[in-house]
Amino acid sequence: MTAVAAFVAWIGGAVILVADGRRGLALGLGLVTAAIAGLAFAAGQHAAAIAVLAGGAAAAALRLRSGPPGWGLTQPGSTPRIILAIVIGILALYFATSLSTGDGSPLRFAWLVVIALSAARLLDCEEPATALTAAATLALGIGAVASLPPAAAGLAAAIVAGLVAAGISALPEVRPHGA
Amino acid sequence: MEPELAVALPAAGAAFAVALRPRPRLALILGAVLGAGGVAAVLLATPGAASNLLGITLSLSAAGRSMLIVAAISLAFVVILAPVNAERSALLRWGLAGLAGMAGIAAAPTLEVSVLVLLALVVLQATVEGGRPHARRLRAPAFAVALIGLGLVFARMAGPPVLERLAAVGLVAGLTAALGALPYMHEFDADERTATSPIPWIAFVGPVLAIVVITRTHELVPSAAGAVGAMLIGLGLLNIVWGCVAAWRTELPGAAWRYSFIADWGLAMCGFGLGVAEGEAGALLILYAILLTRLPLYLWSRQPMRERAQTDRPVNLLVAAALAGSAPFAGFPARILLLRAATSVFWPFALVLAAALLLWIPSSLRLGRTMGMPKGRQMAGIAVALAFSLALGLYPQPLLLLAGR
Amino acid sequence: MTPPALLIPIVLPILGAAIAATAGRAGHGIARASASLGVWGAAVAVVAIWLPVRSTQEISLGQLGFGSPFDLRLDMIGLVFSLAVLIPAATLLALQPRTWQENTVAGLGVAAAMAAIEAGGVLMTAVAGCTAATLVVIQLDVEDLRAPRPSWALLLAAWLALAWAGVVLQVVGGTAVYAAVPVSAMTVPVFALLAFASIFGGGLVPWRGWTSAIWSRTSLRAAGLAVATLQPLALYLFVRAYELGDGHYPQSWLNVVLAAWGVLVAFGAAARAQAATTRREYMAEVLPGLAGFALMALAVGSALGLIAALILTASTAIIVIGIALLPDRGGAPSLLVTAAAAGVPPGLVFGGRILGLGAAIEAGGAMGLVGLAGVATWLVAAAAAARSVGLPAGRGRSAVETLPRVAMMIGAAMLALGPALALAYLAASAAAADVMNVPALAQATGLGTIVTESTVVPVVSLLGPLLVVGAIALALSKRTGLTPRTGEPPPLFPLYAAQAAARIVNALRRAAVPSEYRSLFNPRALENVAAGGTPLLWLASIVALAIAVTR
Amino acid sequence: MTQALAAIATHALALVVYPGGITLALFGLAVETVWSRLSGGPQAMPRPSLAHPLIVQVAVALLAMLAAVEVAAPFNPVPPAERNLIIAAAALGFTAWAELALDPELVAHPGLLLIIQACWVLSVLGPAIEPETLRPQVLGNVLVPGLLPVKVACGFLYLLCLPALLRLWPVAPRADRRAHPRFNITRAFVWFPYCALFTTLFLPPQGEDVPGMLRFFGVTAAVAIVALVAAAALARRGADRARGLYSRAVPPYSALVLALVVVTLILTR
Repeated sequence: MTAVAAFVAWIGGAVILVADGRRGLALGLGLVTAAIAGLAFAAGQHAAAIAVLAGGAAAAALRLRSGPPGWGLTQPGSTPRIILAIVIGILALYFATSLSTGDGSPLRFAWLVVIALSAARLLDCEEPATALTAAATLALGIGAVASLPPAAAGLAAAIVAGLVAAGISALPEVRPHGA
Repeated sequence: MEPELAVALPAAGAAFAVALRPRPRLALILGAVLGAGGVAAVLLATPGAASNLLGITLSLSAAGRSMLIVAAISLAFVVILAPVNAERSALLRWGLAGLAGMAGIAAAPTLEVSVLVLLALVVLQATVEGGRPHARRLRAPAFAVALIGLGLVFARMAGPPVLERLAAVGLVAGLTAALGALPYMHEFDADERTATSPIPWIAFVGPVLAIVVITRTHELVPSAAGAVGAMLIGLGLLNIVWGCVAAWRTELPGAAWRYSFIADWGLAMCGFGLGVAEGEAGALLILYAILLTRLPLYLWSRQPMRERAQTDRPVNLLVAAALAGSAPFAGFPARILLLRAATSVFWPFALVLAAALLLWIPSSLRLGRTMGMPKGRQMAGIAVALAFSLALGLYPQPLLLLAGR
Repeated sequence: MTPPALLIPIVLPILGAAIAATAGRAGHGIARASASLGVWGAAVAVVAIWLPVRSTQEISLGQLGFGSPFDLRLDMIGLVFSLAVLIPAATLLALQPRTWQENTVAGLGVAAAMAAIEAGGVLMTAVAGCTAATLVVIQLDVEDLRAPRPSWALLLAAWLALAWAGVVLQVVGGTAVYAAVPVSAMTVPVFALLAFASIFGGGLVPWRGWTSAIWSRTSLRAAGLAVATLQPLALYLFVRAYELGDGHYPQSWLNVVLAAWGVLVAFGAAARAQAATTRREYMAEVLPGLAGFALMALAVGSALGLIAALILTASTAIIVIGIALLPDRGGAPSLLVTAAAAGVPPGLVFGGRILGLGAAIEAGGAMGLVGLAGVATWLVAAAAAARSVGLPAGRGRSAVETLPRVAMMIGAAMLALGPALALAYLAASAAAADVMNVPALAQATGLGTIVTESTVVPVVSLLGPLLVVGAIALALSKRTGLTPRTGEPPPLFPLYAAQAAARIVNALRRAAVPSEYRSLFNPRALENVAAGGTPLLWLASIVALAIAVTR
Repeated sequence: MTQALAAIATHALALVVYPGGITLALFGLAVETVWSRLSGGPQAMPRPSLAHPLIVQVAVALLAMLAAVEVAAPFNPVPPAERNLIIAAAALGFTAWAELALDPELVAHPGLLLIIQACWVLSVLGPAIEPETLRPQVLGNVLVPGLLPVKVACGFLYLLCLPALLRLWPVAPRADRRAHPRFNITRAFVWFPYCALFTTLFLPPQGEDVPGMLRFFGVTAAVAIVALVAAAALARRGADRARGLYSRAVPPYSALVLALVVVTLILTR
């Protein structure tokens, strides 16, 4: 179950990295939300799972409001991003399973891929909607790190993460006004 | 409940100021009252005492509390003696938002929550209309959040010591990126409004963030303290040299100011990296000086810079002296503390540091000239900034005691 | 007097400066009066505080926050150096017109110098000294921005070095308070830092340092005050070094090296002076030369040397006034000031040099050789002074800031004060006792004679009649030869070393990356990469950091 | 008080009468007359105005008086303990520069003179470094075998420098176009201190009696004669040779003397 959730998290993050359209971005965000909520459920943090789910779902839904239309999943020039997503996945797998010890490898993998993929997306985007989606994903990822074992912040961190993620998606798009 | 109020009241003040934009005077009054309430809450808060009013444990450390107080003083002083072309209510709006965020960062129970608050601030700032594209403005600070996040992930992993070191890399690099120091400098447009430029990160929010990140890093990865210190010192020296030389040689005066902040941060990073009390005290003094002197002076230099007015009157030279860290201004005791820390840790480093300290002079002379021929409110502001620097330089004890040093 | 009175000599000049800043806009006269009265008040206060008690007074006002307590102390050494700073500063502030900004900055600078002297520890001296240096630079820039002034970086480096010496003392010995530092903490590195601070802070260098260069400014108002403030502070540090080392420097070879450096400083000044092309250029070298001799005497390491150094420092403080008030043209004022500064008998400078050089030769060994070099240098300086009589005036100064009669009186007084050498010796030996053990022989000197290890100098009985006979004879004499001569006298010897050094410096200044290699190092491109928000650079940096800390 | 007045009176006497003022003037005028005859200059002494002397003459006389009281002349009212070598050296050194300042026509080749003066300072103070004393008569009394080489070398150097310091060399000042050297009153004042200082430094002190006094003045006169003879020899060889000697021979020799002083210092420690 947790392994599947972790895989879904990677898929979600990869979609965010690859997608350029609002639907694709919302899908990625949704997948990441589901994965993190699932992992929280699996860890017994039900309230945290709900908070993340609520915040993430709201963020995904709000994402559908703005941004470039469509899915934008296979835009020209997306191949390097696909490769990057795979590389990040492999590296995260190495760190989560080989280098680190103890239980909870899927959890660690999920943390790493969500944060790394959203960071990668932040570095390679010009669209406000894409950047905001990546930022919301990042919030969920950090919230997951805080709310799941062995961290102690628990529910509070999850609520803050959910609120931040939803709030980010709710913000209007901004265009530069010139110097 | 002081920590909660310290976050909520400035946040409410900022919200009111946004909501009352069409009526700037009312916005200013309400914002000021609520902001003052927030500062009162910070003042009344007992360092280290936890409050759990909202189901989340909040507490302010002595250092964080002192930095919040100094930031609030800086904000009040900048708003009261606002540069002629700046709108006071706008300054207060963004200042209060920043102050609320800083209080949140400082009071948060874990670094993860602090980072989430930082992310919220980052996105909020990027949402304001600015000269640069939104995604670009978001890029560097959000990347910083991601780096800190990765650092936190590595810190939570059990395994070989290399993981703790990787965590240290994430946390230190993340902090550097959040500040916009080298090698993670944010894109900078000298003509951009201060509120939407990278300056608030390096000059306003940065000090509190640095205290929180560094304190938490020592708790999270205690065995990587050496690596953290080494990285901070390495990056610090890099920023000192680059910041000073670039501030001296770069073409645009606005960029020169930005580099000067970077150079100061380099010094502060060295102080934190040394890992001894004197070094930290020196770093804190540098940060206080950034908030109380360099940032206000930067704000008052913007108008003369636009008018390309450069002079060498006594006041320009005094400003140069204050910026250069010459006695009797704040930089000098900070440098004494850093030299002491470096001497007690590894004296050759003190030699390097002492040599590096001289790099401030040429750039400071240049920056002093950018103040133009100050008059009226600008002159008063500069005088107050210099007075703050002088007070810090001659008698830093009260603020250092406030910070628990 | 209660110990808080120790604050008065610092506060009064600040008060004067504050009045100059506030009321000075109404008229420069008010600023001038308030600034000079503030400094005169400080001078009076210092004496009034010390006289009733005639022993060291201390006050501790708690911690300042950077590891230094706010301790003030006034001992006899402090008194001597305070007056060496305050009297010339007060006189120049009173006699020369200045803008209110200049008066304000000058007053503050003097207050800072006083704080440096009254400071109870090395760190506070560093802070106050750096403040004084900063204010001197500002004062010089306010007067004339484009005119030569000391390098701010160099002055800051000097005072930072002293601060570093202070923190080393704290780390090694637990304290940097002069009276409490354990002797073992005063090591060679600490002394080296202190010497660096002193040498570069006071411009005590054999080459043409700032103390000479600032004399090429059009106006010499700020220059006089700069030297009057900073040069005594530099020598003061070397005096306090004796206190830190319980009357000694950490190694005896340091005394020899420092004394040799002092002679080199004096020789450098004398060599440049003898090649001067104008009288102004000559005058520029007088004060560095005096400081060099004072440094040499100070470094001898004996009580006599220290006493001689204190006498020379005090003499220099008076001569500064004369030089700063002297017009560039020749005549009796110029001749008298030049003669007094050159150490013509029976002047006070003559007496000081006799004692200092005598101390060096009596010390024997390498120090004796240094003393020998010192005597030779003195004669070079005398030759330069003689040649300067025939030099053309130079660029000329505004008549408003010169007072030839006052300068002439100062010169004459300095020549006539020779018989008072024994009095100066008594005062200086009391001061020297604050930092080193003064042998009973030196203390037992009467009012008329000075007893050294090998001789007795009959100051009053020898120099007194000489003065009287000389005064009568000079009064009767025919004054010829004092008029400026046509044609510039050639230098006594060419300055090959200075010419070579100038060539090297020029070559270095002109050095540039050859055009064909400029594309390899493009600062603007580098800046664009670093500051352009380049993700690739960020990622590379992370990888580099990760590799660095995980290796 | 009485003691102080007595001390002032004796020092004044020393300065004005013996061995200062009058003594040095008489000695100097005598030697200068001899030199004037030897060099073919004016036979009669010019008559300086005693009521209004030239300022340069006053200055040089005062300095010479100060130097003269430091010598170990028998019956010198200044007690032996109160004599100081540096005062003598400085005062004598200043005489040349007083002339340059007040009457530059008197000084030929001041640069070369400065070099010679530096060499002379070495010859005066070199023997004082190892004994660590500034009393001139103590140095004269030093007969320690280890220090004798330095003393002899310095003595020779002193004599070598003397003709140049007294401006007896055939090098005329640029402004002075006279065929024969003039009767130099200013120089007359410095004959005695220069020669007596040599006697004091390099020969054992004489007794405080008339024979001792005769011996002292005899030796001092002999030194003056040596200087006159050397000067006459130099005059015969011409200005160029004289300049060559003082610029190419004396400084290297001084360097050797300095090396000898240093070596002696090292060997005796």
